Amino acid sequence: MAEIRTLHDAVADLIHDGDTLAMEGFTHLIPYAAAHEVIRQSITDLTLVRMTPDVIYDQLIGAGLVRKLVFSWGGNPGVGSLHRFRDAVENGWPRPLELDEHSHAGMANRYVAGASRLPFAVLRGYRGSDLATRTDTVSTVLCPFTGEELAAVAALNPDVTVIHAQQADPDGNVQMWGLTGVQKEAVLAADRVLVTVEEIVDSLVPRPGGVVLPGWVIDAVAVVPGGAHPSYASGYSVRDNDFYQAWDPVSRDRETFGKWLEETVS
Amino acid sequence: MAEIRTLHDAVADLIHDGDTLAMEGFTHLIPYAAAHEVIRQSITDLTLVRMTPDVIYDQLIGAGLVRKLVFSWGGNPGVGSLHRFRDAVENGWPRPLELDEHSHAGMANRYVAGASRLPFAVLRGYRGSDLATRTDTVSTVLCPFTGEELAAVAALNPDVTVIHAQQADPDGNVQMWGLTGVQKEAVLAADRVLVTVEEIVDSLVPRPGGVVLPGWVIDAVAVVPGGAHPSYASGYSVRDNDFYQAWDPVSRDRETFGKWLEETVS
Amino acid sequence: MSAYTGDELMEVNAARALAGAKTCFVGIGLPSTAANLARATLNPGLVLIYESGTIGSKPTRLPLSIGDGELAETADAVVPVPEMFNYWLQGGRIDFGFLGAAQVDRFANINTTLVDRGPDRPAGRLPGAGGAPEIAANCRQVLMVLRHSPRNFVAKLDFVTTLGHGAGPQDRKRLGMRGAGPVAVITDLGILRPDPDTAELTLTDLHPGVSVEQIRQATGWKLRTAPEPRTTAPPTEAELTALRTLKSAGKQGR
Amino acid sequence: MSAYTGDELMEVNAARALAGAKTCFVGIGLPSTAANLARATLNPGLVLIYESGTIGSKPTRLPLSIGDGELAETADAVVPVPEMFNYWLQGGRIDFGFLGAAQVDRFANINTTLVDRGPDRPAGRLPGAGGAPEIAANCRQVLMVLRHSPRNFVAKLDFVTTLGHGAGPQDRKRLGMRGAGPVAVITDLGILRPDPDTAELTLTDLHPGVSVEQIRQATGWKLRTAPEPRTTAPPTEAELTALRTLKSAGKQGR
Repeated sequence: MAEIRTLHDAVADLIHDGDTLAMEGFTHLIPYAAAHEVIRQSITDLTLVRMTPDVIYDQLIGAGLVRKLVFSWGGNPGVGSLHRFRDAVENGWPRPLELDEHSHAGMANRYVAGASRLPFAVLRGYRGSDLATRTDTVSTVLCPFTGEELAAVAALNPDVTVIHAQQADPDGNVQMWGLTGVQKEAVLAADRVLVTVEEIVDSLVPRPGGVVLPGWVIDAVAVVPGGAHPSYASGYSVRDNDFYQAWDPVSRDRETFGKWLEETVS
Repeated sequence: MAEIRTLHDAVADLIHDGDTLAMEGFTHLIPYAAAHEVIRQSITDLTLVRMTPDVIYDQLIGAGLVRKLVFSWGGNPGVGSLHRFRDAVENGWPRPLELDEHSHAGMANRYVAGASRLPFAVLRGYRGSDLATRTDTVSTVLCPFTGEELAAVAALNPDVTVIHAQQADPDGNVQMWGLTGVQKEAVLAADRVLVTVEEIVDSLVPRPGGVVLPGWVIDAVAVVPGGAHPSYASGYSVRDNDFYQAWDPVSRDRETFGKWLEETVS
Repeated sequence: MSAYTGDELMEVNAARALAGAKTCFVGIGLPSTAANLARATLNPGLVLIYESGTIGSKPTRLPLSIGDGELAETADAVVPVPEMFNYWLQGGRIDFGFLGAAQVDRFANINTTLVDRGPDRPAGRLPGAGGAPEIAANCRQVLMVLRHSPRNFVAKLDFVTTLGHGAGPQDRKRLGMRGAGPVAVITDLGILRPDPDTAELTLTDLHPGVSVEQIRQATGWKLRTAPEPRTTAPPTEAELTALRTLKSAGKQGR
Repeated sequence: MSAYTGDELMEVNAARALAGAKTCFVGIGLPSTAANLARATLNPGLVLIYESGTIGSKPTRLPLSIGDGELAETADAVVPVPEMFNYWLQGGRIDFGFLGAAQVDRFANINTTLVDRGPDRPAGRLPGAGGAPEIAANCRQVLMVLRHSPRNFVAKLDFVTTLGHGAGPQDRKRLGMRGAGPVAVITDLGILRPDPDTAELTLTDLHPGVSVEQIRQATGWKLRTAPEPRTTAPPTEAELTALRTLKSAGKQGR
């Protein structure tokens, strides 16, 4: 059953040096506040997993906490490059970054296999792409009925998954709505789960498009209003597109980024 | 784009002798009215697919229209046996019934593979069960990453799927809510789709737990208020448990069943 | 103390087996009665999960089917059936699976598919597997509840629908099954549990007033008995009241 | 008639390529501009599908990201991301996939992963694949839109992220891909289409005022030209107004 905890304590107890950590949210409900707490606590040597490692992972990578990235699209959506990500890949700064690179369909199915506690998933994908030649988590299987060859991807089972949701109740049951991406799969694939929420309500009222995660699949809930900023929480905030635009010059330069980190996160 | 049609015309155009036909609905939203129209039109030599071929398929089997049944649990829920199903299996009356028999997990995954247009799906299932020895739609695959052996089930792609839903809009977009079972998968796995609905509304208002199927994956929508009786449509009717109880004596005897068929359906 | 029936003994003891359980995947019929009684008595926090897709149902009366409206309306979450089987059951999220059976053998293997009725008659057709094979494979532990008779407790199953312990303690491991399998079979006469060394079902508990001999007579194989079989506590007034309330509400609901 | 830019020529012609399309899987950036312009002009019934899970989005302004709130709020249905990729895209439900690219080669293969910047510099890192490999594999047809330059239209890709036509017309079939692959590459100078016999991209349309020579100069391989290349119709007043309205609404929305 989920405990309601402070963000500091939940992060300290659930996320450790060397962990494989997934922070999911497909543009919507991205758990920025939890990522900043990871930076404040200097939890390092992380393997980060995320379909779209946008600005949130640019910050963690720039802070030097990341050893490896498992992903399928690494950009600042609608703006351009992730400069801290590029600097790490291209120049090894502040440290080299190992990549396990996939397509979206592959990553989504890796989470599905993880949530289903299967060792792999099958899809029509990766054909003719050089992606499959650079990873050991893509292979092939033959259909035992038709003989057709299909792609296989290895399951993803993070040590910890962190998501942001709109509401929890006092028992730690959580509801999110709007674009819910791959969060249910990322939660159910993980060994440990932290959910930050906009607020605790007396009881969850089912919403159109609502996804409810029972408290007994969650380890800790932390109340962090605005915890998805500059991403958004439908019904609570709107996406701060200006922040994403402004991130480009901040992140382009190592020193400017360092100053931002010091002033904003620490 | 879905056309709004009469039940008679939609069934006549979409369902043909010899088809593989799935009528889904997990206790809730079972498309009884469409099944009765199939009986009235004497569409025969059907391969019927359904996880829980309860009273609806007992009626089609007893009417002599069914060549083969693909299923995972054939009973009258909470009451007992399906006597027309048993009579067909045990005595070949009114005609022999071929079986392709699975577990629920296997059937659900067969639909998932069908909707995903994959030839098979993988699960932890069927181990140590005699089920796998009596069907050619269960096999095994080896995980290319771990070497573990897992069950594989062949995709189900019905010629036609029929479901019942609460509402459609004038463009044939459909919304159902409550227990939605395996209906989305059964629809997306099929070549042709008929949806009966309680009513047409001006526009669909998203509901908690609502599943929307866009009109462009549906061939025809027919308005049939109460079309799920004795099953139910959440928000419109309740399950007629008395009917299910009363079905036991009706179906136990060939003649009584024949009389019921003549008086009620024809 | 009220009088009680054998069925009530079975139902009360089946409910008691869920003391301390967090989550239970509930089959319809006797397992549903037991799980709802557990919620009404010793385990109000028990999360009931039905294969129709409901997680955390809190019905006030016994559902007739696994798809009764009240199961969905009172649930914490309703999920599609494929998700239920893949993420929740196969995902290893569920403590107890609670199953009925038509036939069970000495290793708690289950038949719900067909029964042999002799050389001159066709096999009798039963409903089939439903969710049972994967419930038994993937829940952490499995409970079973059925009436005790030589017709149900057989030396050899006519069909193995669902693997319990196979032919002994190694079989589940050999087949890569992750749950512990059946841990108790609760009947109207007593409780059988697998021997820790052989996995063979052994009589460990008798209901009040039932003799070992009576249970042996009702079992189709030579039933072994624990060195000192216990006697189950008689149903309490509270248990009986809760059970009867659930059942009569169920009947009125129809 | 207003003056118009090369980008506007590209965007207007990209939108026109969606005439008659029923459903379009939309990448962010230029493809999203084109698809929204198509909805605002010649194809108001076009169903826009974004990989964030929205089916039938009807945004009134250009979204900055594929996850903008308006895409979900105006959608006919919002589905989980795995469902989008498995049931809808892989399920073969979608007519057109609309992709951008950093590099494209003569067989319309796509690189969005990395660019070689010479022996003394590390490869330049791009965002990566996103949904493109499976969009190109599983949509019935693929459209591409990108600016025309020798840097983008290259003789050899530095990395094959997404297969277009491989090395010729047999490759998609050999790999068991079900969609037809790229059918048009729309640029700010004209339109290239695969030759029906060789699958090689061939210049079939020039935008008004653009010469064949100019396009050849902007292409990194020896570009073949159709026997009688057409000239695209200039943007209409209605197209330009709709395009500029969409864009300025998008900017205001930030």
